Amino acid sequence: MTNSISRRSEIRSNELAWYERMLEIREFENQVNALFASGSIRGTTHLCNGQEALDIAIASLLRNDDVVAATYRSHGIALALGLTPHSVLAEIMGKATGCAGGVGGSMHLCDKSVGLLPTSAIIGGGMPIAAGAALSFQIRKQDRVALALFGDGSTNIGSFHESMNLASIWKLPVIYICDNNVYGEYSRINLTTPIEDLHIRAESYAMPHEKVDGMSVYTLREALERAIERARSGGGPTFIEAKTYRFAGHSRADQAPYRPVGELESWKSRDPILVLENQFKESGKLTEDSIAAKKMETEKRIAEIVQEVQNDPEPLVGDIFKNIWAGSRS
Amino acid sequence: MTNSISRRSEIRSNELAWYERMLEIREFENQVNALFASGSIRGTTHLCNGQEALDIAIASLLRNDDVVAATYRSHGIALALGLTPHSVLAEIMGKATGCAGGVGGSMHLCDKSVGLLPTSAIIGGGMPIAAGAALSFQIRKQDRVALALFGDGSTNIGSFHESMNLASIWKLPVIYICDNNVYGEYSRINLTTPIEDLHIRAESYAMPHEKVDGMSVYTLREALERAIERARSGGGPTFIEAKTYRFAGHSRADQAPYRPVGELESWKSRDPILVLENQFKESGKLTEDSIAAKKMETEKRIAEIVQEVQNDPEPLVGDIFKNIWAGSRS
Amino acid sequence: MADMRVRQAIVQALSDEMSEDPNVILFGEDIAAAEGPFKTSEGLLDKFGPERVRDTPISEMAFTGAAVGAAMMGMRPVIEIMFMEFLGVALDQLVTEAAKMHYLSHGEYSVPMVVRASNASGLGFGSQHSQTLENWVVATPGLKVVTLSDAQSAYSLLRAAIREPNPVMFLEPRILYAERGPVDTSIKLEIGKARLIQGGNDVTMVAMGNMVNVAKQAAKQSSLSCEIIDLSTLVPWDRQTVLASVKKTKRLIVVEEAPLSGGWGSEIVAEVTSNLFTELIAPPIRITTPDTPVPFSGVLEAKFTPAPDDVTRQLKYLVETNQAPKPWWVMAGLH
Amino acid sequence: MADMRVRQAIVQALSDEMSEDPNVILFGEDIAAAEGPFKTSEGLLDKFGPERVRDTPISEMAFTGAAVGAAMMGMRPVIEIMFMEFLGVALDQLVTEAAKMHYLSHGEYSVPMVVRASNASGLGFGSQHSQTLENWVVATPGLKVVTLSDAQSAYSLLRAAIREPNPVMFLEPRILYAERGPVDTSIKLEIGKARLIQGGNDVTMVAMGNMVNVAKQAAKQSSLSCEIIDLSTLVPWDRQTVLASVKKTKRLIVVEEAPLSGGWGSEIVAEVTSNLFTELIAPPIRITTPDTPVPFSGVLEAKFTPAPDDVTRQLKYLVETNQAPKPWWVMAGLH
Ligand SMILES: Cc1ncc(C[n+]2csc(CCOP(=O)(O)OP(=O)(O)O)c2C)c(N)n1
Ligand SMILES: Cc1ncc(C[n+]2csc(CCOP(=O)(O)OP(=O)(O)O)c2C)c(N)n1
Ligand SMILES: [Mg+2]
Ligand SMILES: [Mg+2]
Repeated sequence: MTNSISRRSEIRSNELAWYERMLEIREFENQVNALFASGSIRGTTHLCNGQEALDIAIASLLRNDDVVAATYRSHGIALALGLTPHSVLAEIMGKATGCAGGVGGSMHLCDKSVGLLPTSAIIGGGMPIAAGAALSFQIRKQDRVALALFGDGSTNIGSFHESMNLASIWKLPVIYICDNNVYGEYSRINLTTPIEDLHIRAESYAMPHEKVDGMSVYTLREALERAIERARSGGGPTFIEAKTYRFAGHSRADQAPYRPVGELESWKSRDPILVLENQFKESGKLTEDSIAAKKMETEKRIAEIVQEVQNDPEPLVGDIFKNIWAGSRS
Repeated sequence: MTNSISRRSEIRSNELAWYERMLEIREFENQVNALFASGSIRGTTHLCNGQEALDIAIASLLRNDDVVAATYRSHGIALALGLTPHSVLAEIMGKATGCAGGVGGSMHLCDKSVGLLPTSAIIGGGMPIAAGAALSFQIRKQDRVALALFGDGSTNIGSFHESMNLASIWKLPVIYICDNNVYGEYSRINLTTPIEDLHIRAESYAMPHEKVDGMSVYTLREALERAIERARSGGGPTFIEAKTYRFAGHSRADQAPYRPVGELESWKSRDPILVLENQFKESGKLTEDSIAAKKMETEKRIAEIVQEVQNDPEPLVGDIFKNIWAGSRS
Repeated sequence: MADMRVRQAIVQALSDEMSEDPNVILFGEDIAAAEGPFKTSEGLLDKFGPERVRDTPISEMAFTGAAVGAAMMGMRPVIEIMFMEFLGVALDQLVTEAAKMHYLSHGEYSVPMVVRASNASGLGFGSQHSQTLENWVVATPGLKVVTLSDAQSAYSLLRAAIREPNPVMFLEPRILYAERGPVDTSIKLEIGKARLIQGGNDVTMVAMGNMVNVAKQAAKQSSLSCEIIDLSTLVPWDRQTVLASVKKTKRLIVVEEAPLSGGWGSEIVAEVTSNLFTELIAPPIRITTPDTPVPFSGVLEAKFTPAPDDVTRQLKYLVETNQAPKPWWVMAGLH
Repeated sequence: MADMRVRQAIVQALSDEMSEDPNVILFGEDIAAAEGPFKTSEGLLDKFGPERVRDTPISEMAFTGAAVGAAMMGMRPVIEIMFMEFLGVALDQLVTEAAKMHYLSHGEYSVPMVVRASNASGLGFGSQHSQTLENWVVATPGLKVVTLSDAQSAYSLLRAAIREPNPVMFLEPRILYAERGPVDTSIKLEIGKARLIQGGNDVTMVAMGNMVNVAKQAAKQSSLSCEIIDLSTLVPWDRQTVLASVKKTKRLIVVEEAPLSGGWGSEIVAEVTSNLFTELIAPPIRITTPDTPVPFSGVLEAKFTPAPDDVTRQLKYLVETNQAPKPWWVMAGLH
């Protein structure tokens, strides 16, 4: 049976699954985009096209008992960590079958079984929460790791500063990862932030840091392995800046008119899926044929899931009153 | 007549006044301490003994149309900027004659005529306010400067990070000065902050920064002059870390049992009053006799002021309802 | 008199104030080059230039505080908090600094700033982007709180807020941005004055924001004669208008989008009761949202706010029985 | 049964919970080595060690958020916000994250954390360190709000708060820390249950925090038979107890330290009125602080909160006339 945990195992044990999962995420986002455009999804969505490598690298390395605090832009990390496309799409469409029963929506995904904390729609929201999870691991002498994922623009929020400092002074097993996709909403990072390499901000906290190519799963894994090893062995937190690019607009219908001419195209030439594809082609893991087959399989599978989810039940109106108070029945 | 503005002129025009004002501040704080101990002052007080040099350096350089956003630990900067000991003590004692009419207290001093914004009792409170004042100077093309003063522990609050970044990206004429007196409340800075030189945090904002001996008026003035010149000429913000030491406890009756043995004594050998005294003795500006006379004069004057203020009227109970809404009579 | 969308009325108000007063400046996240996430500053960067219309980093505490400082120097900053929830990272500057600045400076400084924030539910933004959150900014002497309910009030109240010498929290129910309505730019509305939406004799309905529309529809589909008051300013609210109305109708219903527990409506009910106890012929009641987070699902969100039908039912029950009905969600069988 | 100061009762409650449950941890500014700015963690670092009792940097957002994360992993963090105002830089984590976590995780995670904060006036800490600020944390489904009023409730309610599976805002009126009272450590108090302080027939007085004491003194010096209820839990408040009492006395007075406009008392008045309209023989009233910042001066601060005399006067007026008196500050000629 396919569930979050089995999907998580897959990606930890099988390199080809990285590629397949990246295709899945890409196709998933494309379908979300189409569904939003056609009015089948309400509210907002934030796509991760172009940023799949990091999600895959993380999921391929973390254990199920590690935890991830991510953001509104989390379809990718959710799928990578193992959530089924069905449960994620259902949540995005507000269905009873969604991972949060439809009360969360695109910005609020969650699955305790694979350590995905409810994603936060507040910039900086997850950063101290990750530190707190790490604190509990430290106190209980567990070798678990907490990871916070956020964007470039989010390094300007107070919570970033406070959380990094706290994590460092307490030597917490937490990894802060900035997915630098060049934009915060409609603002290019250089318009809001006077430095180019954001990872140097870790110097303010005497925290180890590095910058890494965000388009390459293998390179990302190397950096992550160092950080995870450091965290598990009591060496404290790490800050990683992954240089990547957001192929889609910020949210909803944004067409990103603010991009300099040629920027998108130039980054697309390093599409993380392409990068991995080429590596696998070289090593013989993939052929043109198997690639085409996988792409077709993925499209078909996601199309079916879209169908299924559309037919899924809506939540019951009484669900409004559920899960507000822990430990109470109502 | 002695008022804030004339006292401010004095300190801008006359080097001996620096010394006299430092004596005044020190004696003022000693009396505040005694008054608090005897129950004549309620609430809380935060003394600045040991940190007078910075207050004097700032007041000796800023113009009256510049502004200062400071903290609960502001008796010194208030007196340095020109507020009369009478109006400051009266405020601390909650008298109608206080600079805020007695509704503010020790943590809330203010005098618009010399640019002292209401001091904030919230860590980080004044930092963005200074940026905002600077923004208005920039937009109006005035060559005025805003200055934010805060402690070492305050560099861990989110507002610090956000304000520094904003000031830098907008190139605002603002100067951030950290009075690193080694402690935030009862915690030595190294217990809460994993770096020793706090000024390097400015690197995160591509902001010019320097560290400076906080015990020497002359050295402080040099650093400040560079920063002020930069700000006035459109060069943007500067971050200065002044290394100093808090001779008194944090607040109220704190006896600072947490100090390492010998630390206080070692810093006291570089008492900023002593440092300036020695410089003036060398240059012949002061003699043992004139020093003794000045000290006596100061003690006598402050003692008289204490008497006066104790006899000053309390606010009228109706004052509770005053100055809540701007532009309305009530 | 033009027909405008609410968001256009906001742009117009900003533009008119900026034209008349060079001290008015705007900043916030993506309000300049991108013209605002909800297009509430369309054209303003072009018209007034990058000194006066600025994009900020994602730093609500810093830019809210910057507005405080600029206002103290005599500017009239209008800042945008994209979703009211984001004040949760910056409330300090508004409540603990701005609102107390005049008081703590013994009247020397004032803080003529406006914090615009979109709020409330209805568009599927989920639990962290859909609350009304008036409670964060009430009980704060020195701070005024205003809510628009249509294009005219968007225009006229925003202009008044910008001219106000005190800090103003200006709430904009997001769901109304796209709504159209007539705007007469010569109409002045006052901060602190409620708007009489329609006269009536059976009951006084007090509402704010989008609930004004719900109240109107509910009244329309009922056979009762309802007096509807758009409170407009929550702090300080217009006791005089509300009390005069209830004195006449002898019944009060507050229709509000905040949760039952802790919502602002209780304040209206409490004051009216204390003052008009013997004149009331029915218990004053509140029709609110339930004590739950705002759900995302469209099906659930539609049931989360009281619909006109729900209000009509409550209205009818109250007037017919002169007794308080059960909450609408109980009447509707949701809970 | 020992006599303790309120702050000692807090220490005792923390200590007892920490002894019984290794998941209970404490952090905040200067709560470990210095034992707390108000000595509310005296001896706990020595007893439980530096892993479980920690000093934090001056970073309220980070350490409040860290409590959320630790609680989600099954710890029971109790953090200290030295002055309630400091939540203004960290409110987001409590209201927008912690309170919604159970809901947004479809019930998978819960957040058993306690945020202790000192609040209220009376000690000369000035406008930015003396507010009650309950309004910041009401209207937040998922978050409970509790206030202690004496040593016993400090002890028993704090223990209950730590055992609560939901996030709890635990308010400690600073002026009570030094007050002494008997503490029976075997007494259990429940979150959500009001405490009957004394029975009476003429009027029900509902209060919280230090106003419970003011109500008691006022009742004592009046000749009336007053039933006094310490609400204890503001969210969710004990409707049953309050309604039953008012049903009996037919009159309600809320005594509260929050400002008249926007204070929590209006909620009690509104609910009582809606439910017991025909049984009330006098308008329910609130005795609050005026709509002003908290002044520093001792003379002014003493006049800022209603004194027992003021309350007695209001009480008398209400019961004798069955009409609402003017605010106490008007009666006392202050304004
Ligand atoms: C406190 C807060 N301020 C503003 C926002 C609105 N907002 C949502 S996403 C976003 C941009 C974030 O940019 P970045 O951190 O680079 O992440 P990305 O969206 O590129 O993944 C902003 C400003 C928010 N959600 N929370
Ligand atoms: C937001 C906030 N958190 C905590 C406090 C309590 N507090 C007052 S002074 C202080 C220490 C500040 O240390 P530092 O910045 O070094 O300044 P110093 O007192 O040494 O001048 C703290 C924690 C506060 N006033 N505001
Ligand atoms: Mg980005
Ligand atoms: Mg310090």
